[in-house]
Amino acid sequence: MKENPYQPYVATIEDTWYETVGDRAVKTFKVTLDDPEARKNWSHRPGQCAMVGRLGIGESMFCISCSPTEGDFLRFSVMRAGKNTQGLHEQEVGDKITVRGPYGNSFPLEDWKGKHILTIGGGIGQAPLRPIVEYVKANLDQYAGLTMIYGARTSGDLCFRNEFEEMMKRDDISCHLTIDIEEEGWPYKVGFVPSVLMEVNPSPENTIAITCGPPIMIRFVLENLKKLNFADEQIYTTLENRMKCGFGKCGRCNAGNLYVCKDGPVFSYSTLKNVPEAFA
Amino acid sequence: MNNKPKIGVYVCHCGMNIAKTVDVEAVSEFASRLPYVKVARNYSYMCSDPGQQLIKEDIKNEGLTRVVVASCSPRMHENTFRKTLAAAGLNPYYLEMANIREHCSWVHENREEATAKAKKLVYAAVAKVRLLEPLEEKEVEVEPSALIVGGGIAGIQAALDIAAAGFKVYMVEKTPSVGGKMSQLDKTFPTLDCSACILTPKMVDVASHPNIELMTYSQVEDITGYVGNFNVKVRKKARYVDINKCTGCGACAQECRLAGTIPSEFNMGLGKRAAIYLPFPQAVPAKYTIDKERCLFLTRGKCGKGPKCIEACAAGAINFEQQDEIVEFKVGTIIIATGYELFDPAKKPEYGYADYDNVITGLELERLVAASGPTGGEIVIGKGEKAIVPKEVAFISCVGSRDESVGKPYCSRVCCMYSAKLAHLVTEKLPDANVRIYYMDVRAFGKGYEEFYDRVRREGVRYIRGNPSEIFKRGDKLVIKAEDTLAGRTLEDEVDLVVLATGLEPRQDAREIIDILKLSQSADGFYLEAHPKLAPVDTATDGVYLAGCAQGPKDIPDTVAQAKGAASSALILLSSGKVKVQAQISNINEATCRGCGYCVEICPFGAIDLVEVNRMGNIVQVARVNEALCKGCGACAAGCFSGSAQQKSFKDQQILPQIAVLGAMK
Amino acid sequence: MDNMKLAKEKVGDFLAKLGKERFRVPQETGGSSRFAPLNGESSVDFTLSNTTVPLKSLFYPQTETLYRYEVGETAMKAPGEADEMIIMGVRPCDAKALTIVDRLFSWDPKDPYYLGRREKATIIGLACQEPRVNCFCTSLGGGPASTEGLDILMTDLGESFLFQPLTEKGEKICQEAGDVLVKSEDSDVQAAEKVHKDAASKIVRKIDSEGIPEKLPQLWDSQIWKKTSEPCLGCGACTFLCPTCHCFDIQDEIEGLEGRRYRVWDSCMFKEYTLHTSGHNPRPTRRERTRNRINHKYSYFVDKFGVIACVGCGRCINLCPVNVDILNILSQVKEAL
Amino acid sequence: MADLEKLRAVAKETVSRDDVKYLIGWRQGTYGFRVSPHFITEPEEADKLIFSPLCSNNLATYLTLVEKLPVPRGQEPDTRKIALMVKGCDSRAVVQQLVEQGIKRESVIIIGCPCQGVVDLAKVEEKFPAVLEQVEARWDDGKIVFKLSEGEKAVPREEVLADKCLRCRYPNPVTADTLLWEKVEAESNDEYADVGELEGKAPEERWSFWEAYFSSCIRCYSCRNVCPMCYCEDCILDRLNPTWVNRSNNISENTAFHLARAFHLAGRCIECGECERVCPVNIPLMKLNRKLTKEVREKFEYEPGTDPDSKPLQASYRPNDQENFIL
Amino acid sequence: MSEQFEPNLVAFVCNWCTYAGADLAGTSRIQYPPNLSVIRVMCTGRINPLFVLNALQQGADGVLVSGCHPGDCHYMEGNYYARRRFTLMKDLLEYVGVDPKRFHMSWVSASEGAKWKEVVETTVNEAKEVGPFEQFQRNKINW
Ligand SMILES: Cc1cc2nc3c(=O)[nH]c(=O)nc-3n(C[C@H](O)[C@H](O)[C@H](O)COP(=O)(O)OP(=O)(O)OC[C@H]3O[C@@H](n4cnc5c(N)ncnc54)[C@H](O)[C@@H]3O)c2cc1C
Ligand SMILES: Cc1cc2nc3c(=O)[nH]c(=O)nc-3n(C[C@H](O)[C@H](O)[C@H](O)COP(=O)(O)OP(=O)(O)OC[C@H]3O[C@@H](n4cnc5c(N)ncnc54)[C@H](O)[C@@H]3O)c2cc1C
Ligand code: SF4
Ligand code: SF4
Ligand code: SF4
Ligand code: SF4
Ligand code: SF4
Ligand code: SF4
Repeated sequence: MKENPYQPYVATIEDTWYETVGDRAVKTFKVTLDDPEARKNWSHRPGQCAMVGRLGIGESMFCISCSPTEGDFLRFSVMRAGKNTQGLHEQEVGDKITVRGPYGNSFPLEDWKGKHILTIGGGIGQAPLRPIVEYVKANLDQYAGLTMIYGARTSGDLCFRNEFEEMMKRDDISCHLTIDIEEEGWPYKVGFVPSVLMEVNPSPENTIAITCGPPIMIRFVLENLKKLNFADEQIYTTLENRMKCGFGKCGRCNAGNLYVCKDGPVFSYSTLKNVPEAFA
Repeated sequence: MNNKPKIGVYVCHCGMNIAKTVDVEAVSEFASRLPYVKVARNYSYMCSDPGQQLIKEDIKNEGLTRVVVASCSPRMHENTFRKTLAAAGLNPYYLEMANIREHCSWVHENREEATAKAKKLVYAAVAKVRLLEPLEEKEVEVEPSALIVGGGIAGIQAALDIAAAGFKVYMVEKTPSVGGKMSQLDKTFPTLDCSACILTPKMVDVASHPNIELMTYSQVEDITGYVGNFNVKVRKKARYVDINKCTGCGACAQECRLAGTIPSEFNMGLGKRAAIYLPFPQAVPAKYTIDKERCLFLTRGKCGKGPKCIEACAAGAINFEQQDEIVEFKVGTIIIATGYELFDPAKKPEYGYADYDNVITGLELERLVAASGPTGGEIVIGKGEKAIVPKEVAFISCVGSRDESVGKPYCSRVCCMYSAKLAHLVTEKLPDANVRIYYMDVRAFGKGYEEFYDRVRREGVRYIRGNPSEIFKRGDKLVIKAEDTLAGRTLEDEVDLVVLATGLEPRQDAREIIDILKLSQSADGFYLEAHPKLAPVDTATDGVYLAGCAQGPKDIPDTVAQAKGAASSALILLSSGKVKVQAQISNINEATCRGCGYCVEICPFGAIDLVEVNRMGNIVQVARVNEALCKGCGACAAGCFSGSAQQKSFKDQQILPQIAVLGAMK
Repeated sequence: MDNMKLAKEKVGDFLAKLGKERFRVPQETGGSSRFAPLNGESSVDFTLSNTTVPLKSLFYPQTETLYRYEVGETAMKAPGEADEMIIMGVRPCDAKALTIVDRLFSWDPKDPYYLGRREKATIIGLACQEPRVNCFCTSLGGGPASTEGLDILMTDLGESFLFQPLTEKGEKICQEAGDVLVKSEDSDVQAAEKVHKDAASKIVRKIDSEGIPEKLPQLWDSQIWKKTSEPCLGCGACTFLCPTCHCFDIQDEIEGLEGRRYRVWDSCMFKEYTLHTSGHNPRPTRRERTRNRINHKYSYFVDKFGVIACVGCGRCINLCPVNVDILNILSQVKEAL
Repeated sequence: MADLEKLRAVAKETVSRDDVKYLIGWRQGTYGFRVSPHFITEPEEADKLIFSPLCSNNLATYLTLVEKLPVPRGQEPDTRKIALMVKGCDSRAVVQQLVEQGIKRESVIIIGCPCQGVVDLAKVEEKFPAVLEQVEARWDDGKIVFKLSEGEKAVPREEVLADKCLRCRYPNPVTADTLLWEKVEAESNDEYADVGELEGKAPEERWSFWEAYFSSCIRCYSCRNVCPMCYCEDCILDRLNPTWVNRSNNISENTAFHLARAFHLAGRCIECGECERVCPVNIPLMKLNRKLTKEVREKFEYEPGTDPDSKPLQASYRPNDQENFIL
Repeated sequence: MSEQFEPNLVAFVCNWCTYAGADLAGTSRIQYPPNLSVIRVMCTGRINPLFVLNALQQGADGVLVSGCHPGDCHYMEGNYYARRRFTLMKDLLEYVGVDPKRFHMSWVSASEGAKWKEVVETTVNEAKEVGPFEQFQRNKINW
């Protein structure tokens, strides 16, 4: 990290594409840091975030949606929501953006070795889960298995669809795609993520479940995981409270006495269930 | 999707018109370095075919998504270039023009200064164009029918014209009969045709025309919608007479216990009628109506042993159970022809109208001289023994016209002439009578009017210039105190009859229509036309037109001319069958709207309404724009404190960057 | 080092000797007071009680440029080094507050802007003589003559000020001042102690903070929050002017061809503070926000940094327009089971 | 006058109604001369209600300050009425809110308290500094009587009343469902002397006057939040897209903030003085607001909050509005 | 000091009258100083008075608002609203000490090319008289 933690690195967009379209389109950016020294020193772990911005517009927090196992670049999947994200969406290959980080803790993937990994994502909430998937995929021999459940409102709202379809062809990964309502030509599941979870009916045995998505989805997924007899310690999620600095100064990201930027964003349910504000 | 905008900037030489004063080369070079600009070119005539071709090619080859043309005024060529964009498959509203000719090269001489300013204007256009949004040009279908409110001569004429063109017309008349004021007149100036003779056939046509649905004794309750698609709600008031059964024989009225006791409106209270009545013999439809304010049965629940009218009516048309009926229908256009009212002379107590029976108004005299009137055309004042035939008759003009003291600064345009007409009729009927007219000026501007005025003077009517200051009684006579300003003396004039030429004023109930249609009033209170010269029959609301005295005082020829104008405007709309809706209209962000209703009040076109919406389970009030009514003035946007109302293509977020550029570039 | 004394008529000399431009003193502008550079010839008015805007604004200004850039370029230029400051007339509670905020800003990673200024500042405190009604510093380990965070403690002895240097920085100032300062007598120190004691005895509002940090989390759903927050306006008066509040927002701003990214005070009492872009707000009403303000000061901060983030200056009580009174809330917390 | 028993009785009766959500009045504050808005839902809470010369808060603010939580699906929103105690000036706020359709008349119950003027805390606290015990106050024949621990102290009203009250022309509620006691007489007139004084100065002096204040503003938004007429869900002055005023605190942004705020209140400010009262850095905001109220009254003969049937000033016009400044 | 101060002025004008009037000045080759640049909106009713504040903040030394004469508004009422709004904004600016020479409003119809020139000249000359605007311009702030 830089000496002045507020000063970002300059990065160049190598590639960019739309994951989804519409008002709240999601655009993915693949970027590399300009400074070779910085590139060398940069290291992030799945689950961490970075502050990404455009000079003159502002910066916002995004999770780094790629795993370090993928290469010497960073990926962000940005949903258009307001001023900053709109500014980012305007950027194209070759354009410069600012990046600072990485921030926060990460998924304890080392500790999970030997376990079955189950990710349950909804909408843009798949972004923080993607690095886990990539990481586990790259080290599949070290894990007991990988199951993914991912859903969105419509097929147009699904991020990373191609990647999923690739994975669905593999028999060493179990992958379930779902959308909320029936659509013509949709070959996969239909229904809300929590119900698909019940349908998939994963065994809690030696499994870690990680979920991320809209608050309401998380609430029901947690309920259902309990029904499936997952212990609190087996369940992980990431919080996305509003942040400005990313390193514990600006104040706003706390959920109770937890600073999401430093203590999180990854939390086990056994921690969060005692924090009244966590699911507010 | 908001990809990075790719802007093309095209600087026009306009031959030497621009290039002579502005260094177009430098401007396009400058533009090429501006943010988001992909290409910047200059060319001799951008509006020429090859010029436009240049833009089209760049849109295709360079993938431009926005275009700035720096050339002449957008008032000149905005449409040209919009079409260029459209032809190349780009939304036409992705265009912004920088006016470097009219606002720059033609008004500045110094090349350096002009070039600097041109750069500034181009930069401002670039700053804005980046944020423009695609807009859609919509068309709406027009319902092939018209509503006409008011069945005076104006409404009648308009209805007949539209019906003749083959469109359906709904005519709504408040009173039991069509005809309006004209039906009360005896003869009409300047040709002295008998009013009833020329009007009655038209009234009958209205009632019998297959395309016209006549609703008398009816009132418009509500109108919603917009040009081409108005939804109209009309209340047909209960007449307590089934008009399908009533034969108009009048037996009922003869039997009515109140027969001959109720002052007749038509006869200005000079004659009497029954509680069940036909306003006048030629009324259309010739159907009786029960006056529910007066009818004993309806007011007290009892009429002797039973309503006599019921017994009298052989057709069994009387039905005391009848209720108001609401009918709804759709029309594409509306003509307002609700006419006028007369100034109440009691507001000028010095003329003694309220005190003396022999001070009357012009319209009352019309009834007195009319053969069909209460006196059978005899000019007599008072009744029975006391009745006299006046010998000394004075007219006073401009009563309630051109008079600031009663808030009527305008000229009523008909009083001079109807005074002359009535004076003529008096001398005709009472050859011995001495008739004089007190006047301010005589306005005889119409075709044949000056001639008519001359004729009346030749017939011995005396014109005295001066406004009477007072009228009082001395014995049997009325004394008019006045100053003859031409002779320069004051006089006291003893007369038998004073006729006040009362002015025309807006109807008391004019607000009803204003509230329903959000029409505007001009300072005098009459409905306001869209433009006094160029759009005299139009209103601010598209598809709504004005005819007759509803728009302002006028005589019958003008009324009819305007009615035909309104009918023709309505017909243009009806026969084209489609109407274009503005694209650069306003829109409200319902998420931030605070429901204060400012925009609703402000909108000159009544295009905004407050509606209740569900905001996460809570019911809140927000404003909503009716796209077909909005004309894109943007007044709501500037008046909205919360910034929720925004005009497309002129949004705050599009204008602020322009300001930033113009402010920063010194 | 010995205690020193500054005769009141020599205050001007003292300032001149050390260099006027280095000084920051309490000053009134408009209708309020804050620490600001000495302006021109004006001398210092030490009779002002605690400034409206707390001392923190010198170290952590309301608006602070993080770095500048030229529009379209990527080079970022952080502002230069902080100026040296001698801040004179600081009330002990404000100085103590700095020591609290220090913990946050030196939490890893360190905040270079704040700490840069901290390093270069010397703080000369002034013991309070007339505490205000809502002062309750003594309840939180402070006091009218508390020395925490000060380099020198100054006490008004009538004709002169007693200077008690507390740190190396403080001693250095005394040395630099040379003979403008004179050695104090033992009696002066005794007189000062009396002043301190008298002042402490004038503090009437009190709260026993014992147990509050532990208790607060248990009162999460208590009616206290609803009741005490009902009148709250959701403004920033209590937080902006609290010497220990430190939340900020980061924004970009462009003027002409120059741009900057800056931070600017933000308040947890604003509804936008935690508003998610989705429209979801984890603290949707003033109830949650009031609860967070108290919890943050009296519980979360204690968890993280071991101290209560309040020094009892009473500003939030004085300045709240609708009488949301932190002591009242705290005493309700104490009383609740 | 100020019959507390009646006030409490009416309040009790009102909150007992099924169609009333809560009632807002005043209660003694936690110390000294302070008073706090009092929200009551239970009849017994009415015993704490007061009405005294200390009750400056304009409670009409709370009609528009409610933060509406999402209503869970299947549940009905709570549409019960809110009951509100109002002084003359406060009632003008309610009327102006009605004029702007910000609230619906049938959704509020207005309990009117004819008022003889409330104190300016700064004036009082200067006279009686450092008072911790809760002080009660009452009106007494041109004087304000404070009940201090050392006994009652009567002070002539001119010495302690808020400036707005010394020139108040609407001491009686303009609209009310219940009037608690007889009306009081209004001051004769308001000549806008304070505004006139500043107008009389040279432009540079005027600017340096305002510059000092504007630059000391901390943008805490207290003034805006307390204002009963500033009820935008999303005020443009702290919106970022588009940005009208940057977040940064300096003379440029602060001035823009103040002028825009004042302008948004032109023809709407009902002169309750709350903005000035709440400002923690004592910016004389009424001097700014009143300039516009004065112009609005003189040029457009409009007085906000006095006529529920009027059209808002900035949403109406007269064809003959004066225009002598137009080229 | 040979360099004379050249003020930078921003004008907001309506499409139908003043913009057209300015166009007419152009077609008539009426010459006027180049210090003022125009932002076109459809109607004076669209001009948010806060634009004036913003222009002053962003670097304008003076601002002009111009539209149709009363009664001539293409949208009938827009200029009446504008007149009210700017009456108030003008008073407000003057009251806080912004020189009234920095803000003007005018009625210039589509046929008044010559009047447009006069208005521009007045606006420019008065801004010259009072010099650069510094009171609350953004770039006067030391970041
Ligand atoms: C840990 C974490 C991870 C995230 N990961 C992702 C991800 O992978 N993909 C993704 O799409 N999104 C992610 N988000 C969400 C993302 O940060 C927001 O969508 C983004 O900040 C929206 O910025 P905006 O400027 O577009 O929105 P706006 O809501 O327009 O906000 C505009 C700017 O103003 C600020 N702002 C607005 N009002 C206020 C106020 N009152 N006070 C202070 N500041 C204000 C905002 O913070 C922002 O800087 C993540 C968020 C967090 C915290
Ligand atoms: C004394 C006098 C003498 C005149 N003499 C002459 C003359 O000799 N020659 C001449 O050219 N002109 C003369 N005029 C002028 C002439 O009367 C008018 O030009 C003409 O009547 C205008 O017709 P109109 O249809 O516009 O209005 P009106 O005749 O007033 O008709 C309006 C109709 O609309 C109806 N109406 C009103 N409101 C509603 C509503 N809300 N809903 C439904 N229906 C409604 C009314 O009941 C009425 O039937 C004279 C006027 C007066 C007063
Ligand atoms: S003026 Fe603005 S806030 Fe008010 S109702 Fe209209 S759109 Fe909504
Ligand atoms: S507690 Fe008081 S000062 Fe703080 S936000 Fe609420 S109203 Fe403002
Ligand atoms: S919380 Fe209140 S009393 Fe405590 S330090 Fe902050 S302002 Fe002072
Ligand atoms: S209350 Fe005072 S300090 Fe706060 S924003 Fe308003 S004027 Fe500024
Ligand atoms: S601006 Fe101030 S005085 Fe006017 S209504 Fe709002 S709070 Fe009251
Ligand atoms: S200042 Fe204006 S935008 Fe902000 S809340 Fe008040 S009225 Fe609304």
